[in-house]
Amino acid sequence: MSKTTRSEMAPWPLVMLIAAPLPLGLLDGAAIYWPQAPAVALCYAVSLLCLLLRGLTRTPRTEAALLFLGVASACLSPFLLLADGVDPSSGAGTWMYLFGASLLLWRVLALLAEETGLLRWLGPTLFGLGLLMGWEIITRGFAVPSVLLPPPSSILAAIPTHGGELWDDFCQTVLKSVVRGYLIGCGAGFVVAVLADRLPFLARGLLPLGNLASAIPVVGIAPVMVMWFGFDWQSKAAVIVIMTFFPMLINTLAGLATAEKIQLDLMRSYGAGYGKTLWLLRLPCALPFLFNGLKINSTLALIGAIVAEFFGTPVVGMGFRISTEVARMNLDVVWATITVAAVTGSALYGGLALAERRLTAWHPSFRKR
Amino acid sequence: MMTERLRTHLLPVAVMALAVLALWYAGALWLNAPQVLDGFARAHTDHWTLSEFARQAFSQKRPILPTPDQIASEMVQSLTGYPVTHVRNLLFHTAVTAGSALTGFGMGVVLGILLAIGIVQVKTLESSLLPWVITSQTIPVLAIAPMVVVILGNIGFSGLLPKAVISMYLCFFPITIGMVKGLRSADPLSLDLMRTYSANGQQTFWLLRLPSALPYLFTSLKIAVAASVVGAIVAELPTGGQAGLGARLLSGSYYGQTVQIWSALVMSALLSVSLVWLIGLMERFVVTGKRGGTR
Amino acid sequence: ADKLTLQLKWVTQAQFAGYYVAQDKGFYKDAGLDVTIKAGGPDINPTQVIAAGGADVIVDWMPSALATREKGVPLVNIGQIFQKSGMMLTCRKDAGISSPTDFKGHTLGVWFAGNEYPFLSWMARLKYSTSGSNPDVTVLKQGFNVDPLLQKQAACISTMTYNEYWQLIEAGMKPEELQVFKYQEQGVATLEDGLYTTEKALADPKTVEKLAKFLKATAKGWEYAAQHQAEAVDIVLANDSTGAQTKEHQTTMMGEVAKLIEGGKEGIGYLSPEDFDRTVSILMSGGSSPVISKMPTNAYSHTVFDAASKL
Amino acid sequence: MQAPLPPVPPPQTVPPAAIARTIVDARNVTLTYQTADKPVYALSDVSLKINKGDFISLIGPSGCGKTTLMRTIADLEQPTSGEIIVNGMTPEAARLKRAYGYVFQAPALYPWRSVERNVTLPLEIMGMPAAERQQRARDHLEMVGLAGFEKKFPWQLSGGMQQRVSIARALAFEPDLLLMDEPFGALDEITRDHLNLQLTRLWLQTQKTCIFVTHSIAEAVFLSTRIVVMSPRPGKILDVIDCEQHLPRERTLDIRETPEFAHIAQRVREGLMEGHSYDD
Amino acid sequence: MQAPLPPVPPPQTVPPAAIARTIVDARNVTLTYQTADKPVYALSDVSLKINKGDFISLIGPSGCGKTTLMRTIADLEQPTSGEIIVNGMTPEAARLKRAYGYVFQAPALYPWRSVERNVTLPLEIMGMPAAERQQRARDHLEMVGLAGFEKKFPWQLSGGMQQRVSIARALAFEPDLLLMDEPFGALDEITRDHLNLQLTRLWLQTQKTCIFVTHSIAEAVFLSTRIVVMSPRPGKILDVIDCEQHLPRERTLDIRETPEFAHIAQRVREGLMEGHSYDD
Ligand SMILES: Nc1ncnc2c1ncn2[C@@H]1O[C@H](COP(=O)(O)OP(=O)(O)OP(=O)(O)O)[C@@H](O)[C@H]1O
Ligand SMILES: Nc1ncnc2c1ncn2[C@@H]1O[C@H](COP(=O)(O)OP(=O)(O)OP(=O)(O)O)[C@@H](O)[C@H]1O
Ligand SMILES: Cc1ncc(C[n+]2csc(CCO)c2C)c(N)n1
Ligand SMILES: [Mg+2]
Ligand SMILES: [Mg+2]
Repeated sequence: MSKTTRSEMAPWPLVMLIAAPLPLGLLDGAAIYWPQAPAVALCYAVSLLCLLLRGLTRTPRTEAALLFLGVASACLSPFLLLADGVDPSSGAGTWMYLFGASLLLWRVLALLAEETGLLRWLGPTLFGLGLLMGWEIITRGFAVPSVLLPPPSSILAAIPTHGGELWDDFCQTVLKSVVRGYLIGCGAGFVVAVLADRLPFLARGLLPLGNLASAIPVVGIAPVMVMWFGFDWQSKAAVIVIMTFFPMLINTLAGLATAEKIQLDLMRSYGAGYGKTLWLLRLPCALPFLFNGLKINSTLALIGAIVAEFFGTPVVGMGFRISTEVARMNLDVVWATITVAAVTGSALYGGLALAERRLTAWHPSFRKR
Repeated sequence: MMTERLRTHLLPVAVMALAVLALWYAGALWLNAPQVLDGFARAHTDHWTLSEFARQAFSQKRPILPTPDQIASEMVQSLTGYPVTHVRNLLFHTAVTAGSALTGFGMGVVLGILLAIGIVQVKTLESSLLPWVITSQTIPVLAIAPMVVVILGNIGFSGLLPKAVISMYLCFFPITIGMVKGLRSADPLSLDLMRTYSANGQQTFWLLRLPSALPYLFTSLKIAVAASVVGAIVAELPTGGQAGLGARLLSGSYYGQTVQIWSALVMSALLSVSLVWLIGLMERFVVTGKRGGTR
Repeated sequence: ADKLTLQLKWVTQAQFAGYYVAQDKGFYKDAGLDVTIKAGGPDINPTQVIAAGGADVIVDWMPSALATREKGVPLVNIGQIFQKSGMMLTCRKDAGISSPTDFKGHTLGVWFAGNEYPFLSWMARLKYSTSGSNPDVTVLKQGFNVDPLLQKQAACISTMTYNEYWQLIEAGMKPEELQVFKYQEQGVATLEDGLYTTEKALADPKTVEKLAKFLKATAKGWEYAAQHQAEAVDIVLANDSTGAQTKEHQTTMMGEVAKLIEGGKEGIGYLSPEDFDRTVSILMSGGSSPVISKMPTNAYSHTVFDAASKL
Repeated sequence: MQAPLPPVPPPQTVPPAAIARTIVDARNVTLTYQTADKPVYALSDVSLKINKGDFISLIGPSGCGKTTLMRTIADLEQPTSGEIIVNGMTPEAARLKRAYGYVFQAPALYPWRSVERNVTLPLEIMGMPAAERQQRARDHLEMVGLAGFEKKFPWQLSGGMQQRVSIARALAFEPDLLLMDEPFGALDEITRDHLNLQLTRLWLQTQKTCIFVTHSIAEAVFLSTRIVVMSPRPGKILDVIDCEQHLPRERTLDIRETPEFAHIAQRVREGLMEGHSYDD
Repeated sequence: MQAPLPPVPPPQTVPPAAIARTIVDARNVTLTYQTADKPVYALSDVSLKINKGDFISLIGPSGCGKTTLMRTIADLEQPTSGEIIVNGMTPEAARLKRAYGYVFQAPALYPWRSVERNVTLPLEIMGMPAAERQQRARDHLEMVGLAGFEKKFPWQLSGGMQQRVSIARALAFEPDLLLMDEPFGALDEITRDHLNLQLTRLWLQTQKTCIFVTHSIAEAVFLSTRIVVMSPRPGKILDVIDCEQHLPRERTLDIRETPEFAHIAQRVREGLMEGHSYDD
C-alpha cells in the first residue's frame, strides 16, 4: 500500500553529544563528571550505540524499538544520579542528554505514526509516557515541593492506597451526576435545536433567550443550582444540563444547515415531508456536527460535575475530594482523582470517536487523508 | 421592509420574553414561598393576604430566586450610581472580566488553530498529540486554576495573564477539535485540483482547506468565546479578593447576596452573548457566496 | 526599605484589619518595610504560595500549617494573632437542637479544608459515627455561605463568630432562634489566624530582624484597629477591590475580631505553648485519618516575637 | 455525407388524441433570479402545454433556462409571474402527491448511503416494504447496467455510473411525471443507445409523461413526441416540433436512418443555431 | 441516411515525425481499488506512449477506467503495479513542476469564489501578478462564452456554464499537458462545436499535448491525432486508432462529412461495441 521509504532522520538528536564534557550535577557542592558516575556513563553509551546502530535496522518497527532503548536509558540516568545523592538540577550535561533524548523520542513517534491496528496506540502511549517522565524528572530533579506538584510516581502510589475512596467518588460523580446530566443536556440541546429549526417563530424568540441563558458560566450557576436542587447529585446534573445544552444546540443547528441545496431539492421533489427529510437527509448530514457537540460535551460534563461539587456536596465525589485534599495538602490524592477524571473523560471521548468513525465513515474527513 | 423585520424578528422575541418573564415571576413565587411562610410563622402572622404574600415573595432580601425587577434595579443602581471606574460599578467588573476573557480567547484561537494545523499536517502530531489534547480537557479547570495562578504568580505574572491563560485553556479545545474536523472536510475533488496545480501546503491551506473549514471554525469560535468568559470567571474565583465578575459572584455567594449573584450572572451572560453575536457578525462578513451548491 | 510579601488566607475583610491598618497608617513604612498584601480566596492555599516562593509570610490556620509541615514544607509559626477560636456550630432551634446530644439523626454542615478535624474529634468524643451506610449524623460539605441553614438543608452549620453568624442575623434570623456551640467552649478549639514563615527564612538572622519589624508593626496595626474600629473598617473597605463588602457587616466583624486578638499573655502575637499543645492533641485524636500523624517539633518559634519585643 | 433533405411533408390533420389530458400547463411563465450585481432573466413568457403520455424534449444552448423551467414545473422555483398547473393543481400540490421523479443534472447521491440504498430512498419515503423496495432497486440497477455495484458507495463509482444510479433512482420511483435533466450526458454512445431504448420501452409500457433535457439532437428526435427548442437569456420558446406527425410512436434505433428523422433533426439544428451568436 | 462506408484506404507509410518526443509513457499499468466488499479492477496492464503535440482521445464505456487512467497520469492515484513516466520524470515530479492542467468530470468549482476568482485560482498559486491574471481570466471566460458572468458565484450558473468555467480555468493555466475529462459533456451541440474549434486552434497554436475523454465518437475523431478505445472492467486498451494518417492536422467542421471521417468513426464504434455486452 504505502510507499514505505523511511524518511531520513534529522541530525538533531545528536545534540546529546554536547553533553559529554558538561557536568552531570552537584555532590556535596562539587560538580560531578561522567567518569565519576559509571552507571550514567553506561546509559549514555547505550544511547549513543543505539543511534549508531540505527542504520542496520530494516523496518520502521525495529528502528523504533532500538531508538526507544536509547531514550529509555537516557530517562534512567537522572534517577541513577538521584539515587547516588547527586543533585542534577544544575547539571547542564544531564539536561542536554535528556534534551537529545526527547528529540530522539520524536523520531520514534514519527516512525510509529504509520502503524495501524492495536499498535496505533503505541505512539500516543509513548508520547504520554514521555510527558510523565519529563514531569517525574523535573519534579524530582529540581526537588519541587510535593504540596505544589507531586511526581507521577507518588500519584500512582496514591491510587491503590485510596482505591476505595476513588471508587466511591467515581460512582457519585460519574455514574450518578455525569451520566444523567449529559444525557438530559445533550438530549435537550438536540431537541430544542430541531424544534427551533422547525418552528422559526420559536427559534427567533427562544434562541436569543436560550443563548443568553446558556451563556451563564458554570461557576455562577453551580451555587444557584445547589440552592435549588439540594446538595446531592441532582444539582450537579442540573449544572451539566445547562453546560452541555448550548454546544449541542449550536452544533445541531449548524449541522442541520449543512444539507446541500440539490439534496434538499431531491427530497422536495419526492414530496417528502419534514420528518422524512429530517431523518433521511438532514440528520445524516448533521452527524459530523452532532458528534462534534457530543465530544465537546463529554469533557464539559465531567468538568461541570466536579466544579459544581466545589460548592457543596455530601462528603463524597471527585470535586469534593479535590477541594478538600488540596486544603489538606494531600496533592497526591488530588492528582489521583484528576487522573481518574482524565481517564474517564478520555474513555468517554474515545467511545464517541469510535462511534463517529463507524457512523460517518462516508465523511471526507475519514475517507481520504 | 422595516415593519417586516419587526414582525418576523422582534415580535417572536417579545412574545417569548414576556412568557419567560411570566414564568420567572411564577417561579419566584414558588421558590421563595417557603421562606415567606417561614417568616410569617416566626412573626406569628396567622392572617395574611395573598397580595401580602406575593409582595413579600417578590421583595425578599435573600431570595432563592430574585425577581427580574430586583435584579434590574440592583443593576441600574450599580451601573448609574457610581462612575464607570469605581469598584462598585458592575461595568468596571465586566470590563475586567472581558479583558482577560478576550486576551485568553485571542491566545486560545491562535493556539487552537496552530494545534489543529499541526495535527492535520504532521502525522506524528496527529497520532501522538491529539489524545493528550483531549485528555487535557478532562482535567477540571477549577482544580488546576489555583495552581496556575500560584505558579504564574511566582514567575512574576499576575493580574491579567494567569486569568487569560485559564481562559485559553478552556477555549482552545473546541477550536482545535472543530478545526481538525473542518480542515479535513475539504471536498476530495477540490483537493485533487490543488494537487494538480502542485499547490504547496500553505496554498492548499489558505485557498481550500481554510475556506471549507470556516463553517466548523465559526461554530467552534462561538462555543470558545463563551468558554473564554467562563474561564476568566473561573480564574477570578481563586483570586477572589480581586476585581471581575467572578469576584462579584464569589462574594455575592459568600455573603448570600442573591441579587448580587444574579446581576453578575446576567452581566456575564450579556457579555458572552454579545461576544457570540460579534462572532456571528464576523461570520456573515467572512463566509460569502456559500449557499447554493450544485444544482 | 526591605520588601516583604504577606499572603492572606481569605478575601479582603475585617478579619485582616490589622494588616491593612498597619499598611495604610504607615506602620510598616515607619519600620523600614515595603509590604505587599496579597488577598486570598477560597482556592488560594497560602501554604502553596509560600512553598512556591510567592510570599514571605502567610496568614494561616494551625491545622493547615501543621499538615503542610508534615508534607515537607517546614512552616514555622512566628506569631499567633488570634488567641481564641472563632469557630462554632450554629443550629436552628426549630430543628429541635438545644444541646450536642440532640445532633443524632440530623444533617450538620461542616467546612472541610482541615477545619473538619476539630469537628470530627468532637463527634468522636460524643460517640457519633459520621460515615458508613447509616451514620448517626449526616455530614455535609458546606460551601461559602449560610444558605443551608436558612433553607433548612442542614440543622446546623459551621459559622465564625465574626462572620457567618452575623450573616444569619442579617438574613433575618433572630439570635433567640439560634443555638450556638463554640468550639472554644466545647474544648475542641484549634488555633486560627497566625503568621507563618519557612525554617529557611528563620535561619538567616537578617530575615529574622526583618520579620521582627514586621511582627511589631503588625501588632501595632491590630492594636490601632481594635481601638479605632470605625476607621479600620473604612480602611478595609477602601482596600476591597470587589466592591461587594458592606460597611454594616464589616463593622460587626471588626467588633468580633477585636475580641479574638485579646488575651495574649505577652501581648498581641504571642503563641502560648499550651494552646499549641492543645491544638496538636485535638488534631492527632480526631477521626480515622488524622491530619497529622507525628508530634510536630519546632513548629513554632518565639525568636521573632522575642526580637520584636526588644525593638 | 447526408443526402439532401427531402421536402417536409405537409402537416397532416391528425385526429385529436382520444381526449388528450393536459398534465402540465405553463402559462406566460417568467422567472428572474435576483443576484448581487444585476438580475438574471432566466425565463421570459414561456407557455407550454404537455399532455398525458407526452415525451417532451427541451433543447437549447447552455444556460438558456431548461433546468430552470423544469425546476419551476417541479415546484423547486417559484415563477416571478405567470402560472403553472400540474394535473389540475398547483405544482406544490402535485409535488406533495409525489407526482414527480426528477433526475438532476448532477447525480445528487447521498454519500452515506450505498448505491442500493440510494435507489431505495424514494421508496422508503413512499413507505414501501423493505423486501419489495430492495427487489425494485436491484431490477432498476440491473437495467442501467450496474448489477453487482449495490453495496458500493457513490464516491466509489465513475461519473457515468453515478449518473446511472440517479436514473435508476428516479425510474424505480415510478412517478407520473418524469423530469430528466441531461440524464445521459455522461454516458458513452452505446450505453446511451441502450438506455434510450429502455426508456422508450418503459415509457410506452407505462404511459408515463416525460420531460427530458438533452443536448443531443439525435436523442431528442429519437425519444420525443414533441421537441421544444429554447433560446438563450431570457429563455424563450423558439419552436415546438411535433415528431409524432412524422415518426411512429414505437421506435427502433434504425429509424435514425430515415429521411424524416434527418429532416426533423435539421429543423431542430436550425432552431438551435438561431439562438446562438457564434460566427464560426 | 449515411452513405455506405467507403473501404479504408491502406495505411500510408508516413515519414516519422521529426524526433517525436515522448511526453507520457505508461508501462503495464494496473490499478486495483480496495473496497469494503471486493476489490475493483480498474486498469489492467495498460501501456501507452503519448508524444509531444499529440491529441489523444480516450473513449470507452462508462466505468471502464478512463478517469482512473488520467488520474494516474496526473499523480492523483498510485498504480498498483507498472509505472508511468511523464516528461522523463515521475508523475509526482511532473506535478510539482506544474505540468498538468486538469478539467475534472465534475466542475469542482469553489463555492466561496466568484467565477472570475475561480479561474484565477491556479494563476494565484503560480504567483502571477493580479492585473495579468485578471486579464487572462477575462480572456478565457470570453472564449468559453461567459463574458459578463465574472462576478457571479458558481451556484448561480447552469450546469453547462459551470463546466465551461472549469474549462476556462484549466486553459488559463496554460499547462504543458492538458487533461480533460469529458469537458464538453454538458454542452449543447452548437456550443460544443464552437469550443471544439477553439480547442483545435489553441492546440495547433501552442503545440500543447492533450489527453481528452469524450463519449462522442464524432468529437473524438474530429479532435484527435490518436483515439484510444478502452474496454470495461478491468480497463484495457482495445484499440489505438491513428487519425493523422487519414485526416489533416488542421481541421474544419466540414471534414466531418468526409468518408475518411466516417470510416474512422465506424472503427471506433466497432471497438466500443466489442467492449459492451448489450444485446439490443
Ligand atoms: N440560483 C441562481 N441564481 C442566479 N442565477 C441563476 C441561478 N440559477 C440559474 N441562474 C441563471 O439562469 C440562467 C438559466 O440557467 P439554467 O440552469 O436554467 O440553464 P440550462 O438551460 O439548464 O443550462 P445548461 O444546459 O448549461 O444546464 C443561467 O444564465 C444561470 O446563470
Ligand atoms: N475511489 C474508488 N474506490 C473504488 N472504486 C473506484 C473508485 N474510483 C473508481 N472506482 C471504480 O473504478 C472503475 C473505473 O472508474 P473510472 O472513474 O475510471 O471510470 P470512467 O471510465 O471514467 O467512467 P465514466 O465514463 O462513467 O466517467 C469503476 O468501476 C469504478 O467503480
Ligand atoms: C475552603 C474553605 N471554605 C470555607 C472555610 C471557612 N472559613 C473559615 S474562616 C473563613 C474566612 C473568614 O470567615 C472561612 C471562609 C475555609 N476555611 N476554607
Ligand atoms: Mg441545466
Ligand atoms: Mg470518468
